[in-house]
Amino acid sequence: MAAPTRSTVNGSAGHSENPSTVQTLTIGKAINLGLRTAMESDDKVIVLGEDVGKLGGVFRITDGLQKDFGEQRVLDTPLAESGIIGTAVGLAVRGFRPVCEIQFEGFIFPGFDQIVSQLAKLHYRTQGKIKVPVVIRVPFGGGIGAVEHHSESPESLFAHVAGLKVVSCSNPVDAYWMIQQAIDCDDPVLFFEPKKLYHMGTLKAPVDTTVTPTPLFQSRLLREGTAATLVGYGPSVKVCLDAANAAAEEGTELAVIDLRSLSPLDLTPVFESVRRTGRLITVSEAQSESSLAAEIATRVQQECFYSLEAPVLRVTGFDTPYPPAKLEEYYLPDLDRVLHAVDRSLAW
Amino acid sequence: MAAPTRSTVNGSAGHSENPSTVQTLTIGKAINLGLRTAMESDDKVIVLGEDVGKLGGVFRITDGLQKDFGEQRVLDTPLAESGIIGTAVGLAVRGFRPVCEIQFEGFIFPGFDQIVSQLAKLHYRTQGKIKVPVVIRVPFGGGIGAVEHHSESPESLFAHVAGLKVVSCSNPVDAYWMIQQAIDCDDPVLFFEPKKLYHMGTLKAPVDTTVTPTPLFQSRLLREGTAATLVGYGPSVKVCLDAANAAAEEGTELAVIDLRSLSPLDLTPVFESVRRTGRLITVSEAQSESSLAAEIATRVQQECFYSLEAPVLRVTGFDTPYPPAKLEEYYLPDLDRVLHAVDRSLAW
Amino acid sequence: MSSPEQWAHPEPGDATAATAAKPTPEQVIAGLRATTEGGADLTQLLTPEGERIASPIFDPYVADVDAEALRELYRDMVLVRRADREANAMQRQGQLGIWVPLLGQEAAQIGSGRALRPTDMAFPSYREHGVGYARGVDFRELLGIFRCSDQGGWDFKEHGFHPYTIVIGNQVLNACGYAMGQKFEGKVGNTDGQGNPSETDEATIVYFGDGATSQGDVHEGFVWAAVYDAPLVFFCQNNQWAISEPTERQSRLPLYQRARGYGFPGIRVDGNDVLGCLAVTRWALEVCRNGNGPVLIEAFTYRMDAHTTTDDPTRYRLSDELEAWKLKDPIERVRVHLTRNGGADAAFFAEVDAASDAFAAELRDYCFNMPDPTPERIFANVYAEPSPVLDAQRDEFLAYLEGFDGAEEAGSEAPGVVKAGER
Amino acid sequence: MSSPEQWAHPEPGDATAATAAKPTPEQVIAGLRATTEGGADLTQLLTPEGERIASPIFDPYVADVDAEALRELYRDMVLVRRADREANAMQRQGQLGIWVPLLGQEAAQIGSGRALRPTDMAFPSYREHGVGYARGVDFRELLGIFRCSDQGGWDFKEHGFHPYTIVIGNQVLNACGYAMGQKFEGKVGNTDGQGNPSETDEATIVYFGDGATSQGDVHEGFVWAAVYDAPLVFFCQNNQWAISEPTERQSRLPLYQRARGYGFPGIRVDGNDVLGCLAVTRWALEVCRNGNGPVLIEAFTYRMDAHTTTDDPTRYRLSDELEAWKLKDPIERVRVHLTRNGGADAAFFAEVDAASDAFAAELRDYCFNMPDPTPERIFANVYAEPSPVLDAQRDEFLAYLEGFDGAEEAGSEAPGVVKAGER
Ligand SMILES: Cc1ncc(C[n+]2csc(CCOP(=O)(O)OP(=O)(O)O)c2C)c(N)n1
Ligand SMILES: Cc1ncc(C[n+]2csc(CCOP(=O)(O)OP(=O)(O)O)c2C)c(N)n1
Ligand SMILES: [Mg+2]
Ligand SMILES: [Mg+2]
Repeated sequence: MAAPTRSTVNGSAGHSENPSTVQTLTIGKAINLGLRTAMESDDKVIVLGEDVGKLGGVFRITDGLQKDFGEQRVLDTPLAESGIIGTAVGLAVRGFRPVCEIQFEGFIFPGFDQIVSQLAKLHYRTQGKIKVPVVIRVPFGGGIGAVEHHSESPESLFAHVAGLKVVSCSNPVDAYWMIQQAIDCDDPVLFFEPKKLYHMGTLKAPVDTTVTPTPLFQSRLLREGTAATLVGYGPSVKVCLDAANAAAEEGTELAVIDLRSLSPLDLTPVFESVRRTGRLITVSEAQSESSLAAEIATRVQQECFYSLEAPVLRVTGFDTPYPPAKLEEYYLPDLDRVLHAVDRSLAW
Repeated sequence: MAAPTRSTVNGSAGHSENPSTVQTLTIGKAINLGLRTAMESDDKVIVLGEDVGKLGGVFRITDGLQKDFGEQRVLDTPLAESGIIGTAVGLAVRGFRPVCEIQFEGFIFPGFDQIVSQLAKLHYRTQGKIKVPVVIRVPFGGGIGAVEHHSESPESLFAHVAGLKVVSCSNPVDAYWMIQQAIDCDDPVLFFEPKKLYHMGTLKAPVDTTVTPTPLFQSRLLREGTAATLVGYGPSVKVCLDAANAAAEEGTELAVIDLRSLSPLDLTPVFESVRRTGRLITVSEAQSESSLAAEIATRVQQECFYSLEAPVLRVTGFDTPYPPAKLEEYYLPDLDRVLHAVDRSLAW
Repeated sequence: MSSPEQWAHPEPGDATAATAAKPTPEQVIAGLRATTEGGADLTQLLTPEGERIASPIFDPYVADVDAEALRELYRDMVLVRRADREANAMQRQGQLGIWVPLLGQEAAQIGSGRALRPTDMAFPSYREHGVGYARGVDFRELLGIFRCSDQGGWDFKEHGFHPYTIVIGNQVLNACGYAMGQKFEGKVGNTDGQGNPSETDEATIVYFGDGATSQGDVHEGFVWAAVYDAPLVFFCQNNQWAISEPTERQSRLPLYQRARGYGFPGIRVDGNDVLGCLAVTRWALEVCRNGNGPVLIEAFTYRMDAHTTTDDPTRYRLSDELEAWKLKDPIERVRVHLTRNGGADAAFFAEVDAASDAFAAELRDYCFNMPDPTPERIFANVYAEPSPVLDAQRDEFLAYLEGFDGAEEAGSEAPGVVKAGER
Repeated sequence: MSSPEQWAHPEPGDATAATAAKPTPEQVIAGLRATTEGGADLTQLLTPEGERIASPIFDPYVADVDAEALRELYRDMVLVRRADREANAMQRQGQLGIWVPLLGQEAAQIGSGRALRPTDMAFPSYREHGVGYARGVDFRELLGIFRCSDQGGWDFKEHGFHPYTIVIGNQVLNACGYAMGQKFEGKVGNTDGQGNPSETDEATIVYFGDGATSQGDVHEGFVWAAVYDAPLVFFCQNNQWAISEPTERQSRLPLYQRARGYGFPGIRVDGNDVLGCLAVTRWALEVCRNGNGPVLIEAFTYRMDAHTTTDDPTRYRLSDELEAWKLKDPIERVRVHLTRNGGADAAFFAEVDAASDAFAAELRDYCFNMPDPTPERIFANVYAEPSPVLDAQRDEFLAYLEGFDGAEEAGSEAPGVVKAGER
């Protein structure tokens, strides 16, 4: 894949000449295609979760897979998340590459113990004798007008747990490639999907299935800038880009970085950008306290101590439970709050 | 309680004149006495957990309580942590003030879902109509030469979850008071106990049961300093104090703050100290990535941006699972690693 | 091998014959979905045809249910169904974010809900609007959750109706703790002095679905309640589906038989029979109040609508199934029974219909006029006691918001690289 | 009301009598702890007195066990016990951080472990040293965990013996997933062409304790295995105690009866009878290999030592209990049987004793000479694929450590406010 430039804002690399290898897809359809491709190329890849079969999952991300791959490759499981993760671990020990779907991020917690105590530690415990290439797909984030437990952003909890890798996609091209790379990875990967963007037509992008994708654990500079740097992931990338566009109209150039990999962090592009701009704003929907945003800030203040002209600021969800959705427009970081933070940073 | 000064290093306030109200206790015995006192003064306080009855818990912290308060106040529960927390929530809805013991921090995860989805959110969900004054006592930290899951430091995970309060004690006086204050608090409190120090004779201190204790959610300056500030909690406080003592012998005065409250954070003393010293080192056994230590660093770089003469540095456990205990002396922050960080900070 | 019963008992001798003990799909279904009536063990007092079946065991529990009482149960079910349909329609009109219909489960919810004493406590899942109604919760108060204006606003103590729980299974342990508390407070196993059960004894009922039985929390609730003799009725509404998954995905055996492994009674009742549900629940509550520990009730019923308004059941189930269940409608059988036995006349039915229309209109009116919460609500009641950090966050955000108002009011530009609100 | 059986069946009629269905403590104990032999349903082939009891069902499963085979089982048990005692002693001497004794559970572990084929997989908890031994794991390799030098070093694939799992119940789901994998790969329910069960069919066995049965994960394992017909033997060693809690704290009913609620066989075997454990486990594995799904075995045994070397059982149990169980020692009954039936002579027993001494000496020697891991190990294998962040952390730390070496070697002062290592 060509080095990313401003023209690849949505992660779409230069198009291939062969139109049959290019499909214009939403994020949701891109993940679906990525799953299908992975299942076709390795029959050890199996999909399991609640309602992933006939229904195709409540978001239809696994649509059509059971029909084509059968009930032993796409499992409608009993309703219990510890069971989903715990059996996936055992299947991985047996040599499978299970892809679990958690219906909504708020329902991952019954499986938290298996994730922390087994999935994250088996490889370390056995000094590499057991690999657990399990992918856990987690639709996350808010903005869909839902009831409790359907709009949260728990990714920081997983980033804090050693032994897990955590990624998030923000556009169809990444969605298509990253899910396959996650399945290919010999480590357990938490794969956070921006559910609000699944079927957003305006984010549709041409996905070329023949190019060489960016490595999974690399972040990506989407936009150069001089005034300040914005860093986001998943649904926040769009917010950052919108803010940067708005600022650009006023003549303020903001750099935007899509983190993509939340653990391990690839902050090199962030450091480089901050050294130029002197200012950083992290954007995420998650609560701020003891979060990934704090990790980024801490490492940036350490690496770029003499470059910073203002403290790293965070624009996040508040340190409250996710509120009733009628209030989510206030709760979720938006263009205004990001720009407000930019103002504060510039005025420091 | 008098404002803490250097003479109250271990949290012990000036002694009362009446010797019968003063007992010299280890941290373990102080918690035991605090529990007993709370149970005596409110018969809605009940203790539940695995082996807390006849055995008195594997660390003997509940020793003698079942004998004196009976099997309906001190419950040897079935072996299931979701059950312990989930029933405690229901007992609290009924009007009880349950104190749960989790045997070792590594076994809290089967109960994580109940903590995150019910315990933390019921008050918010019902706009205050339901209070859940549940205390979860968690022996945490390493240094006891144990097998896996018995030496971890998961406190950051709870600090990240809105709706929970998180505290940790580092000395017998705090242990005695803080457990009672936690039980008294109408919010759910995660109470992290430094298991390595439970029975450490050298930490014994006179506990005066008649003084007015420091409020639960306040941090405490243990030692003034000019060169740099150290902040720790639980088992790390001792490490910080040892480091400060060693440094003092060389003429370097390090300030030491016992955080005590991990959520909500009371960073006022930290900000004040950093404004004087210009340098901060956080010390904790937990993994660093997306941790409480990062939260402290982030907020300090924001509040004290112009005072900092070096970036905030963290001395923590590494971003790995807890290693085989033969290696824990390397894994755990110690005096040398703290002083090494001080050196780095001073040399910045 | 006619019944899945055999799996409940070790039959070592069979094992040598390959797959001898392996159920065929038909056997699984025979046990789980059973006959159209729910299998041989089904307790039923009122058939789909409106016939009253005598039950020596359970008749005493509904001896007081005369025609008037039955009319009230009928009215409850009609009102609740009407409200449910109205809410469903309002969701379609964008007035609610989502709706979780109870259609088809009226008898299970009204029968069990009406069996409770005011001092009892009910822990619902998220579909128990009928139980809430029976507990005296204003149906309108249930709407806030689904309008996404609140997360459950009713007074749980006044009504003995705990907030909804969305994470599958969690409430079972919470209910168990509550029931343990009732026991610890001495509220079970008492007599009134004349040797009769005490009027002040209490019990708890907890609702969950067929899918929920797979969750660890439900199991732990069974373990705890059994060990502590908690006065807890486990009320499982087996509506045959957990979103798109039929009960076969959760169990080989009928769900009420789960109780066998724990050592407390498990019973299957026709969940579309309001009288049966009332009787069986009253019995179970009595077992609990008497100090005999928990009981599991499986109410064999059917989810006649989608899982929620966002669900599309045509993707996973056939319409025959729905048609078959329509013949077992919970309301219709009571209407037939009342009519045939002279328990009610046309005027009564007309009156109930009118009342339910009025009820729906009120609901509609309330919903359309429901005020949105204000941003302060985001920060309110996160804690019972103050959190200075959060308070600061709130103050900062509210000040930020005020900046917009000010900017708009004054017509002046908000400061910054882009004007606030300009997007 | 002589048996707790009744709780497994709803008896609505009884409910009106207050507390009628409530078990007395004696009844609970009768069911759970049962007679000295474990209750009426106990399967036993060899009595504590060394008598061989005929069992039409299970005899075929041990038809091949002649005197020589029995001597080997005896030898296994003696060696394993000797190793266990040696490890216990080494813990007392500070050579191990902790030890988890298996004393008293030799028959359950050797009997079940020897029932497995090399291609089967066993998922232990943390006390299954005897199973590990039977699976061909060098006993010395088990010591690293307890010396805290490693977290389980053996080759799980070669031995068909998964690493230990310490978080109670977790391994049950992991084992279930593994067994599902065996099934998905077509390794169950095959015949060899002549209609005989195939030699290549596989099964999985998972070990857990009485206390573990309360955990949600164990329940979910039961649900999953039943629904997927997973070839999984649930082997519950009921050693009567979960640290300080007796089985009554976990269940009203005997644990093997848990299976009833899920629809697969549950059976209680005398866990101190190596022949019985071998036979029952072979049967259960066969059920699984044939594609009939899971089986639950409760091996009724006794933890004759403390929970671990840090535990003090005198705080919670009476020594009578231990004395009573000593009469049912798993090794002694085989010795008596072999002696009475001419299956072994004094020379054999002397030879086994000598072999076990040698085995213990080897263990001791190995343990005393076990090298400590190096600091690199902290960072190794956290991930299968590289993590640059962690690599940097490692490099920085190792460089820091080298600073010490350098300082010491050169005799020069380490830089800084306090000399490194000076405390
Ligand atoms: C722990 C958890 N996992 C997943 C979900 C998503 N979910 C909501 S309802 C449902 C199906 C529930 O089925 P059942 O228990 O039969 O109850 P019903 O909806 O049929 O009343 C699922 C999977 C959830 N709410 N909680
Ligand atoms: C989830 C979890 N909670 C608590 C513990 C601490 N613990 C270790 S062993 C044990 C008792 C286990 O009893 P049982 O299942 O009967 O097995 P046994 O030790 O008797 O073999 C407990 C509570 C743990 N390891 N894991
Ligand atoms: Mg259902
Ligand atoms: Mg045990």
